[in-house]
Amino acid sequence: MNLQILLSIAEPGLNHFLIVSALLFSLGVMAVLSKRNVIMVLMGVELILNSANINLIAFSRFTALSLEGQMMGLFVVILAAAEAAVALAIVLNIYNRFNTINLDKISTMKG
Amino acid sequence: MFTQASLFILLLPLLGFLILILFGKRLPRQGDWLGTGFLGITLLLSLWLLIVKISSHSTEVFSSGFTWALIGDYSFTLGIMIDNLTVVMLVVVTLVSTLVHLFSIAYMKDDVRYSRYYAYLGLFSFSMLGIVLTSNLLLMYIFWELVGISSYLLIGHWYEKKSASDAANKAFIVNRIGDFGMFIGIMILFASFATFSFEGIFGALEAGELPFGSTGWLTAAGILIFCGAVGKSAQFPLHVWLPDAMEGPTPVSALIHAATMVAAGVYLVARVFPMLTADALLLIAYIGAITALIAATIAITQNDIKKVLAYSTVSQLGYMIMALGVGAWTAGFMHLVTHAAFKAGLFLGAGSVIYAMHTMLHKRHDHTTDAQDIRNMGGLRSKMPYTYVTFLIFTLAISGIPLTSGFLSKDEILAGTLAFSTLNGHWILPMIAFLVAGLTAFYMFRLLILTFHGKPADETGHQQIEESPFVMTLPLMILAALSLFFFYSFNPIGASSGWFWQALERPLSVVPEIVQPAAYPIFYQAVSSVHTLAMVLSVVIALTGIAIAVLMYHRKKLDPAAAAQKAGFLYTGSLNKWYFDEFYSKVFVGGVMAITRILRWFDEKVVDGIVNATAPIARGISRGSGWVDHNIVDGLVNATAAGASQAGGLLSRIQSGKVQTYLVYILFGMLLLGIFFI
Amino acid sequence: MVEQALFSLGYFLPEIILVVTLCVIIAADLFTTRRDVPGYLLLTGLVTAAAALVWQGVSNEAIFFNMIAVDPFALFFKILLLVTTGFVVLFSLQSAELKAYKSRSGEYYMLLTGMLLGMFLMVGSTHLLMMFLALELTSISSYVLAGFTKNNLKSSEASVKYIIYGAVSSGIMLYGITLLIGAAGTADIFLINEALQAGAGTPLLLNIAILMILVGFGFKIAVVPFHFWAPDVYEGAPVTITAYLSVASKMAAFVLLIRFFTLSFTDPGAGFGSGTWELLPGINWNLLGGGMAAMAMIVGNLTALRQDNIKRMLAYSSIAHAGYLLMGVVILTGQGLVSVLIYFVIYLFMNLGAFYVVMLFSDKFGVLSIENYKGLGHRAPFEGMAMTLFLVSLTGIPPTGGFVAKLYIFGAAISAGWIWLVVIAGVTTIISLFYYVRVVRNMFLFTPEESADKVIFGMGSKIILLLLIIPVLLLGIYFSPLIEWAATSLNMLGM
Amino acid sequence: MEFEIFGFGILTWIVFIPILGLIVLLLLPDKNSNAIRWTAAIATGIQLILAGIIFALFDRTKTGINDAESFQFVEQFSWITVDAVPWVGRIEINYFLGLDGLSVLMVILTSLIGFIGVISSWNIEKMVKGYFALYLLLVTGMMGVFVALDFFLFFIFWEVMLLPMYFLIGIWGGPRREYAAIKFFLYTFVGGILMLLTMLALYFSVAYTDPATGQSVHTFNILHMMNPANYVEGGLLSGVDTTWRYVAWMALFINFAIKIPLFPFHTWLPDAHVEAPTPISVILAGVLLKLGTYGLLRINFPIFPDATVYFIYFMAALGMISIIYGAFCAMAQDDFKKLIAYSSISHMGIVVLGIAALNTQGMVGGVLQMFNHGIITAVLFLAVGVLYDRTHTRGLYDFGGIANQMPKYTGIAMIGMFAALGLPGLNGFVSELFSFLGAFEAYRWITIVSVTGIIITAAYILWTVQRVFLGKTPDKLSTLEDLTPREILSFLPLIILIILLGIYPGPAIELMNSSLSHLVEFVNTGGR
Amino acid sequence: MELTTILFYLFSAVTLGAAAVMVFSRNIVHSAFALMFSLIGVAALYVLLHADFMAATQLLVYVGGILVLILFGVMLTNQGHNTGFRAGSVNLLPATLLSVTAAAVLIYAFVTADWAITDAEGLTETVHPLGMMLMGDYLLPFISAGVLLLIAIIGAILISTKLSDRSENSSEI
Repeated sequence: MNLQILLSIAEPGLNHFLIVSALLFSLGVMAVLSKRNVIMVLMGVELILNSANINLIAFSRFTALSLEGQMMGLFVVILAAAEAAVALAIVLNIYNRFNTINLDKISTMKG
Repeated sequence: MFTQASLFILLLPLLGFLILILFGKRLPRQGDWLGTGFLGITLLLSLWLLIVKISSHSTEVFSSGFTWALIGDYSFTLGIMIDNLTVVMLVVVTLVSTLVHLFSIAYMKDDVRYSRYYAYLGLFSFSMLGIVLTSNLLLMYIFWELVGISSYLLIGHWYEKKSASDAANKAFIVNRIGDFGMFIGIMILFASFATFSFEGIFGALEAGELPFGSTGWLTAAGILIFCGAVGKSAQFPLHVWLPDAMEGPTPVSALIHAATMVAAGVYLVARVFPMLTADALLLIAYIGAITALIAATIAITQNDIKKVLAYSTVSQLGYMIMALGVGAWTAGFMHLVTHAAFKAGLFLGAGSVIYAMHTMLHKRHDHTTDAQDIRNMGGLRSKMPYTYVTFLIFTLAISGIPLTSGFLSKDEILAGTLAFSTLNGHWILPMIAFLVAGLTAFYMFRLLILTFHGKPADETGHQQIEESPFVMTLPLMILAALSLFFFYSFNPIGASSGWFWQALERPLSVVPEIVQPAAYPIFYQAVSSVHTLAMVLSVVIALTGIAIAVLMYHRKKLDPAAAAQKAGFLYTGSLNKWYFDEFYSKVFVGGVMAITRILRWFDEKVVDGIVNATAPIARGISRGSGWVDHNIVDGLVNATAAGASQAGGLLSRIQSGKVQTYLVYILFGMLLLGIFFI
Repeated sequence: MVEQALFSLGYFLPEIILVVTLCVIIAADLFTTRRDVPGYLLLTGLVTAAAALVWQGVSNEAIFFNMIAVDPFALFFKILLLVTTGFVVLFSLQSAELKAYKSRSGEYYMLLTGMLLGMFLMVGSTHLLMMFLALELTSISSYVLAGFTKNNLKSSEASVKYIIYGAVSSGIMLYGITLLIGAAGTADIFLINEALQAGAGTPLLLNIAILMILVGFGFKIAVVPFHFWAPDVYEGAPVTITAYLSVASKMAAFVLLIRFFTLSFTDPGAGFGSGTWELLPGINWNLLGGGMAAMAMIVGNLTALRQDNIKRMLAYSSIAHAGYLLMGVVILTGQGLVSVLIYFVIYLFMNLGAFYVVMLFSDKFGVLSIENYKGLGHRAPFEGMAMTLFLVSLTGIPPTGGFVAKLYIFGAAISAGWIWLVVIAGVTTIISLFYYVRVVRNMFLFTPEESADKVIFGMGSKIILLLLIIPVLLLGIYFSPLIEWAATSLNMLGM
Repeated sequence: MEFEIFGFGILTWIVFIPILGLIVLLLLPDKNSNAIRWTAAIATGIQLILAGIIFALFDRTKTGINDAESFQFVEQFSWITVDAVPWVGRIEINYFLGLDGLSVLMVILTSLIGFIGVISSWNIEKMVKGYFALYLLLVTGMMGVFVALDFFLFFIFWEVMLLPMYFLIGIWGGPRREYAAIKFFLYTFVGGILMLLTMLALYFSVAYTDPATGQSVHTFNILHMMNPANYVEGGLLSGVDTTWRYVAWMALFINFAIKIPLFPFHTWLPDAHVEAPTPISVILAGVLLKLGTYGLLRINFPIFPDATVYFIYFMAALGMISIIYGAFCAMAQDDFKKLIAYSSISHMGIVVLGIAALNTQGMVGGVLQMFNHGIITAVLFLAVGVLYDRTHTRGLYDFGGIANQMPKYTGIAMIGMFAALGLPGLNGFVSELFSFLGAFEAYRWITIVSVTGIIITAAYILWTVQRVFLGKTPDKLSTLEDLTPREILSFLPLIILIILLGIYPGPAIELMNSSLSHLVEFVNTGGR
Repeated sequence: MELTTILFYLFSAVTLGAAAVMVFSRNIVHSAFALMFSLIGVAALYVLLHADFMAATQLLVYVGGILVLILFGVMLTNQGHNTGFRAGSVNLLPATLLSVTAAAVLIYAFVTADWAITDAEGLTETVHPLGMMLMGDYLLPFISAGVLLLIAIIGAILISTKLSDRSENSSEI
């Protein structure tokens, strides 16, 4: 019995991957919420997207979702790339305008 | 025929009013002849009505009416009714009114609003005739108010004087207070019987119906209707307006405040007498007695000739009311009639005196001396013989000296009160009545002596005084004649044998027996038994009063000043009219004004403020108070607005402009949503 | 497989036309320097697409292997989207703000086309991946468009805030989507419905997934508490884009929300429009949605009170309107959804109208602050009256369309028994009066300075305004065709 | 439809004539002020003529209230009809106009006051076109409310009045006009929202069976809402004496109470009156306030007889408070217009008390008081306007002795004042009398307290008369000129009505007698 | 313990550890490199999940593309080795709170969830089926993704390039 539990812990199953993804997600959230630098925030977003992708791939491996999971993962990667491109372009623009990329400095509009 | 004639009588003065108000200024002589002429016609018609009615239709009642409004199942009928009471009153009103019209031709001749004055007199006459002729309470109330408004207009005739417009306001508002009661009384009756007509109400009561099923409400209704009389007839505690009303022209005082309008209250009580319960009547009697006493005590110390007469009027009205209250219905009403003649005469006499004084002072360019103060007169007897003689007759009449009309009626009243006390034990009523009789004789002779006898206050001025013109003395003479006994009864010491007494019998009470006043036969018996006593007593007391006055002011045997000293607070109290005005202005006027101010404050600060509520608070709190100020001025002031925008401010502060903070919010928001709803 | 693809293409004509338009614009941009050519090209594309839509007519098909549905519901919104885009293009052609960037006008209209395409896909998606992709297509275009006037600091700021906020929201949404997919074992929303009926997933997991998905939707429709980006972005973005965001992208997101939630989570056994989300255990989702709607109405309207920048004020107002719309969704009856459809038609005209006048005034007078609107009504009477009409309509006072819109939403909520929500909606409507009327007041209750002359706007702008005014007024007085259209359009594939 | 002009019924014409005028007016050039004024005058003049025709043709015996058959000049067309589409069911909104004894007097009042308003607007110089355009729109709204029998239509007309009024006060008003305008707007809008919600709740609770198809159809038809048989099973407002019915009654009541205005919803009124230009004050007091009481009678009473009976004591008490409170507040004012504004609160309290009596006398008195008060306050506001035009002040302390300078004016104003005071022979008395008589039967003590209001009224009116007209004329007022013929023209019809109705109210009572008797019976029997 | 298990824990540790370094490092360049390791770790996890094509894509697109972009971004926005490299933190407390909560809730939910596990051991060959799917079921997303990329590229260019003519630049509002 104990051994089985031990084994089930040892044997990387769906939950193992999901837990990794959950942790990665929370790290991403942490980065997004706390880093002042826009690029750091964007990196945090990448972490979140990756964590979602881990979910998808894990589901495709362990559930009936099968290959579809991978398929969707693929699209997510593409999306992430597109988003990153645009985001970085915007960041560059911001840097040119504000001479800073600290998010908390970019707040002329509020209230 | 009767109804047509009386309608004609009613409407003729109205027509006069309309013509004069619209075209008065364009008529020759500003139309005084029109008003006087119309009234003269009504007088003749009334006299004819009186004679025909009393002589050949004495017991009949003529009435006619029309539906004024039809609401649901109720029809509101207005109509007129002619019985003996009506015809007598018609003559009184038209007579006095005609004489006053006549008198005014000279008295008011240079007035700026001469035609307006006549117009208002016409309006007044119309309203007063309406009261007299009406067959129901609603119309009575309508004319009641119209009388009030025409009296308002006449008192305020010289409205440039603040005192005049104040007096007019006071008269109307105090009357409204009385009318308020009357209106409620009418509503009680209408709510119970669904009719306003006297006939209908009395009929229902006779059939045993009661307002809201209780005699208590019946008493209340009676008293409330009596409230109207309290206002109009200047009874305690609403008597305060009448003396002030002397601000109006003197002929007006004669017409309205001596003979007719103030008598309307008495007339009203006489009209509704059948439905008054014993309790109501007792209250009425006491109100009358108190009024008579208070006014008489005030009158003895006044120095303004019109004020003395005004208080005397109040006092005499108290008499009448008291008489009705004790059940001496005929006596009370008779006193109304006799009093109308001699009091109108007194006022017109006073008017004649004032006119003479005024003319004299005007000639001397004296604008400081008061033309109405008896201390400035004296010795006028020689200069104004007609006025003096007539004034003497009136004074004798009001004092109740035999051979005058006043004696006839007053004697019956005194007998009635005495009889009442023997029946019920309310001995205080006859005591007051006799005391007041003495006081009346005293102050009237004081007035007469100070005005016409003795040395003139100002010798040089005295020389220039002239008798008033004939249009002024003629009415005095007519009224003096009417103050003699034979017009009412050929027996100089007993009214009950005269036509008047015969024609006007006390009506039967229609209220349930347990609350009925003493029945007429019982009462009559009691009166007969005390009649002689009362007569003797009254003459003795009157003569005593006269004697004291003569001793004090003519022979100077007694020093009025010393007497005043001795009387102490009684004197100062009397001089200051027992401080009624002061009390009212402090308590009621002040109270109302205070409520008014409080409510205004309440309205602007609290009611509006609840809505505007947080505006000032918000101003204090707000970080950007400039903003709030600005917007308060600009219009977003409203309460909710300030509160809401305060909330909006808080919310917009959350909007920090920092995108990561927003992200924190949304995640927290999500978390909270989750926690909250799971 | 090929047959299916070919079959699908037949139903995909409008989208194809849009793609072609997009390519033509890119090409044209290379060959011409005239700035308005791309705009007219886009207009042509829109008209052609509309024609294609009409030619296709009403159908009820799933195409591209159940990725996307072509149904009356989608058709309804595609038409609205085309109309909206048409107006926005017309605005853009006139905008002085955009004139400064004329060398980029090709990109501008191209991105607009891309956004429209994204929204076309959004309104039909029946597959989670497709949904997400369409959402992103729209978003990425709008991120760029928000920062289009890049010389304007506010515009740049808006775009960075927008993309950060958007990226995070969509990231969270994506995570939620993966969880849902994992639990259900499929990404097709019909199959998800079946799987949920079969009892897949635990309540906790599902609820977390939905909450996370809701973040994405909430972001797009700008509803509390996911609305924070909206004021800043609306203020910073060019007016035309603000107008577009506040109408079109909100609309598309609502459609997606409605389709996704109703198709995935209502129990077909209980019947559509039964007012309950049968397949979502654990959380009272109606109540949650109602709470969000209420908060949106309260927060949006209250915060709008304090705004001085008119674009920002309209941003908050659109948050509030999202609340009213969400109210129609969460009561989940057919009637509620029909009301949402009606609301959108009217909202489109009145909101676009308001933004158009804002644009005109900002171009002509250089004012965006409500304070500076003083006396403008006297200087530009027609535009001022038009603005008044739009604002009155946004408040919901008859006889304008806004009233009919509110009437239907409120009516649906009352008939579904959501009295408390309606009461909140009523109270907040009253609050909204303040800030709308404040603009009117500044325009008309102040007289302009002596030196200020009347300003004549071009005939073109008057015609555009009339095109917006007429529906707003007409729909306030006569609206039965609208109702019929909306009611017949509430016909989703698989419902 | 007994009377048609070009295929439209007389009511359509009377409602939309101002809109026609508005269109004509918009086509006129801005500069041509006189043409604009004449257009407005002609439009409202035609309205007045139509009102005269209505008065002549109106059948006094028909009851109306809840019976479609006995309404007169009925026009009923389907307006918004959506047939059996999915989800929303059948929708039917009718263009349904009609007159009964309750509304006919109000229609006459509106056209009269509307016309007089134009006459007294003649000297408006600022943005003439905008002014008259808004004015005509306002008149349409008011007229529409009085003739609409479909709740939806009623509501539309009700709200149509908001914006014109806002602008008329806000642009042409006094110094604090913005504040007053927004306050008016806000209060009325709050009421409007309450009414909207209630209207919707009613809509979903009421369905009548269409005789043609046998279908059960939800409806906005006010008459259908009065029939208890039409309430659907399980509807929010179905049943009798339910909490929701009370809530709905209350919501409507608050809406109407704001318009009336009853204490404590009255605070918009003094501000609005003081700031509004004279003709608008006239409209506001003359017609707009009546919409409140009219609404109570048209909607609250017959649709919710149970709740009406339940709350009636409360309503009477509010009427009483308004009477006394308004009178006291009026007494405290030293601004002439504000004084009249508060007196309106007091007088409208009498209306509420009268109709709360739930008997015919009270009801007739109340409705008559609506009419009479409309006329009397119109006179009073016009009177204030005349003085304000000449002296640019409204402070009671600034006047005095006007009677010497302006005798015609004084005469006319005094008639108005005395009518307000309830002097017999003038119309105010008649309606107050009937209101109180009716109320006394129902509420003894409340009425007794209320009647004290007439004493206070007498006090403040006389005090005002004294301040303004009596006394010595101060020097600064010695150059005042008496009324111009145009001003006299605007006063004259009102004064004549004041006197005529004061002497013989029969013609007015006749118009509404049978309707109101029926209404009373209808409410007292719980709508059965 | 099998090899896969060991590898799983190893790669997980690498992924999460590198991610943690990325998050908590104050040097943005360090962070960027940490991110690279993390992404590589994820790719390795994909391999463990038999998703070789995905792993390759991950490496190519993420490590080869996105990361380079990010590094460019870092370089372009930080001229010189000034303090700008030190990226400060904001909202530390709420961020920690929220991320810990997120992790805890998610893990709890995962552990308690009952997944319908169907072990697809046989899933070895992925490239071909994925390609087929791309041309079949996922045709529309495929096309859409193409448009998306086009838009993104044009958008990125639009935003990042300077405006050409001077007149436009001067119209700064």
